[in-house]
Parts: sequence; C-alpha cells; structure tokens
Amino acid sequence: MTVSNVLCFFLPMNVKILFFAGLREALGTASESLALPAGVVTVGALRDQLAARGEPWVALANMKNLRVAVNQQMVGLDAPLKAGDEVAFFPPVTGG
Amino acid sequence: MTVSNVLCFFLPMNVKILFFAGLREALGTASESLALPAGVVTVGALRDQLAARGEPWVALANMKNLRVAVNQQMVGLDAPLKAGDEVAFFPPVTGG
Amino acid sequence: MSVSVQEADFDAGAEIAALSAGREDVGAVASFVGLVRADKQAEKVGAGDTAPVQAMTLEHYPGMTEKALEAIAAEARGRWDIFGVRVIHRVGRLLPGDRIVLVAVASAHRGEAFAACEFIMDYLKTRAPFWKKEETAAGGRWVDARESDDHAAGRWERD
Amino acid sequence: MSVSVQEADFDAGAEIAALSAGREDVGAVASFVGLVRADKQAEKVGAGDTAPVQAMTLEHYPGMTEKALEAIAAEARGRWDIFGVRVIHRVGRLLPGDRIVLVAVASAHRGEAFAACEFIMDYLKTRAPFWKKEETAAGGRWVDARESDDHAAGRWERD
Repeated sequence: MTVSNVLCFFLPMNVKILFFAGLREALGTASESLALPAGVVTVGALRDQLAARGEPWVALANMKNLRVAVNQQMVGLDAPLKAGDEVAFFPPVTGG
Repeated sequence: MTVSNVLCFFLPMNVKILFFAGLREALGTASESLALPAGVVTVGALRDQLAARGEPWVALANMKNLRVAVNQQMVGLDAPLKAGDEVAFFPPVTGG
Repeated sequence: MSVSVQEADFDAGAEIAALSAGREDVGAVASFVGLVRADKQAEKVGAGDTAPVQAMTLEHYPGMTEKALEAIAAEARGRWDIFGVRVIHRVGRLLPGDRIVLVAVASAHRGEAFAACEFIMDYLKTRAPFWKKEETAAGGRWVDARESDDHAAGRWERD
Repeated sequence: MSVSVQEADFDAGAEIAALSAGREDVGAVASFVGLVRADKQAEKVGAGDTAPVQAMTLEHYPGMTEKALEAIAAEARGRWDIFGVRVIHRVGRLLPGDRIVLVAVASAHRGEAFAACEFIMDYLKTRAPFWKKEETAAGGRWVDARESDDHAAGRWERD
C-alpha cells in the first residue's frame, strides 16, 4: 500500500468548515478541517456538534439568523452533509 | 406721440405662435406673430382660426393628438389666450 | 439640481461621481443612459420594413424644454428624499450607438434613487418637448409617440 | 455578463459605455452605484448615538461570492430581455464617499434595464456573501442585516 492510497482513503472523510465576519471573530478562527463524525449527516447536526465544544462555540447555537452554505450554495440547516463538502457558517449578508 | 408709445400700444395685441417637428415641416414655417383676432379667447379658437386658412393649415385641425403649450406650459385646447402669449403647437413628444 | 440641453456628448461617469463628490451622506446613485438604436425603425413600421436607422435628429423647444425638465426634477424631489438630480439631453443629429440622455439621482438609499430616476425618465418621455426624426435609406420620418410611454408615465399618477 | 470582486475602485462611466460599445441595438443602460455613507452608524444604533462612520471593511467569501453574483445576473437574464450585465463589488477597507458596488444593465428598452438592475441590487443585498464592518470613534461593529433588504428582495419572488 502506497502513501497516496492511504490519503485517498482518509481525506474524503473530512469536511472543510469556514466561518465569516462576526462569527469568525467570535470563534477566533476562519476555518478548520474536521473528520465528519459518525451520525452527523446534516448541516444542523454539524452545527450542534461544534456548539457542544462549549465557549466560544456555543455562539453557533445561540446566533439568531445563522446562515449556512454547502459547497458555496446557501442551504437550510436540514441540508444533507457528506464527506468532502465545504461548509460555511456566517451571519446574514450585508454587502451592496 | 413717440414711436415707442406706438409700439407699446400695438405689440401687446399680438400672440407669438410656434410650430415644431412634423407640424413645422407640414406648415412650412416655424413661427409667426399674429394680431389676436377679436373673439379668439382660447387656444382651440386660435387653432380653428389658423386651420381656416386652408392648405396646409388644415393639418392643425386634422392632426390627432395635437399638443399645445401656452407660455411654455402644456395646456388643453380650452385654455384661455390673451394678447402677449406665446403659443406653441406640436405633435406628442418623443424625446429620451 | 441641474438640467442641460446640449449638442455635446456627456461623460456619465463624471456626472455620476459629481453627485456624491465631497459628500458623505450619499449612499446610492441610480442612473440611466438612453442611446440611439439602429433597429428602432424596424419596430415602428412592422415586420415588412426593417430599414435600419442611419441617423437621428433631435429637435426641441428652447426655453420650454429646460423649464419642463426642471419641473420634472422638482416633482421628483417633492416625492422622494433625494439629494441631487442631473439631467442631460442631447439635441441635433446623432448616430446609432450615440448617447441621447442621462438621468442620474443621488439619495441615501437605493429605493428612492431608483424610483426617482425611473420617474424622471418616464415623465421626460411624455412631458419634455423633444422630437426625434429618424433617417433610413427610405428617407426621414418623425418618430411616433409610444402608447407604452404614456402608460409608463401614468404609473406615477396619484389618485 | 461579467462579475468582478476587487479591492480597486472602478470607473462607472467606462463600464456603462462598455455595455453598448460597438453595438447598435442597446437603447438603455440602467445603472447603480452604492457608496459608503458616514451617517450609516447613526441610523443603526438609535438617536442617542450619532458616531459617524470613519471607515468600513468589506469581507467576502472568495469563490462563493463570484458564483452568487453570476447566479444573480443569470437569473436576471432569464427574467428580462437584457443584453449585458456588469457587476463590480469592492472588498477591503473603504472610506466615507468611496464607491462600494456598481450594477449596470443594458437592454433595448428602459423598463427592462431598470427592473433588472434593481432586481440584481436587491438580490445581491441578500444573497451575495459580503459583510460590512464599520469603524467609528467607539470602535468596530459588524453591520446588521436590514429587514428592508429582505423585503426588497421578496418583491421579486414568484408565486
């Protein structure tokens, strides 16, 4: 078994998670890569999993109007999640 | 009696009449100064008076949607007319 | 509030920028540029005649035109909370692709800027004394007023 | 159709002109420029606090932002008969009076150009991942989303 075979096996289990704006500042991080825990099959379940880490992560559960994008498309908290997805959490947008 | 006194007496009896666009071309004139005939007290009466001259002036009577301005304000054919006024006849506007 | 009737072309970017220059309360500038279309005639005379417009001559009523444009801009200022209005309308002979008219409106908010800009264009189309004559290979022809323009202006009538 | 997210300022006049350059079928270009207002903070925090905005920092989601803007422009093209769309949105640190966003739409007729331009702005305000942080003498503060923006975008929802 080569190293590249090992990478092919493990990497797809991860999700990339991004945070923006006030949420990014509250959490003190802009992104992380996380092995998708067993049973976490929706965006909402991932949000709950992160919030369960305690402070400052509870902000994810407490935030009114939390917005989520999966693979750069806005979705609801009930959207399905699979290994390899890019998930972004952020406040309502305020551009323009 | 000086010349200027004479002018002061006669000039206010006149109306200045302007024609624009297709109407100007149909009549072959852009403007004239006319002593307001007795009894002509509305824009419509002036229009009828001009149209009664025969060709090409009947265009004024035949034209659908004739527009009129008195002293550079759009008005209806029933608008009052007095000596000294500037009267303009034209087709519906098409700028912009 | 500023209105110009002129033969010269205009720089839309400079006019838009001038409406907010030196100010910190302008959040929105909505604007409109109207241009000469070559295919205008085809639309007017039906499918059988598709003679393209080769040029257009804009006639106006000097004096009244400026008054009418000022009145339209003042009406817009009465209806919406807007900071500045710029209207430029060209006259004389223009070619396809040439700019004809600019309307730009500055406000704090985009809703008011858009509404006032569209209102001014709609009213300009029905109230300002300009007339267009199109030249095609078949000759010259005065443009007919469009019912849709009366309809557009009618949207803003108050009950 | 062209979308840019950039730190650099833009020339609205050049962008508007580019939408009709070399064409003879464009009769209308509607456009919008959004700018940084110094009085924005005052409005948000109530009458008691009138701290003027000294600067604003625009954050975005690289990659998704461009996709969202392209999707908004494509949606506009599906709804109206428009020839071209240009969207430029700046990011980074901006000062009061600075331009933030340009939306310009070319069409044969003004009604479609205005509607598509306003639609794109309304959707951009609620769908494109940008976030504003205002700096005042009292510190930095992320701008809250406005309910009126959701309302404006909601106008375009189809039943």
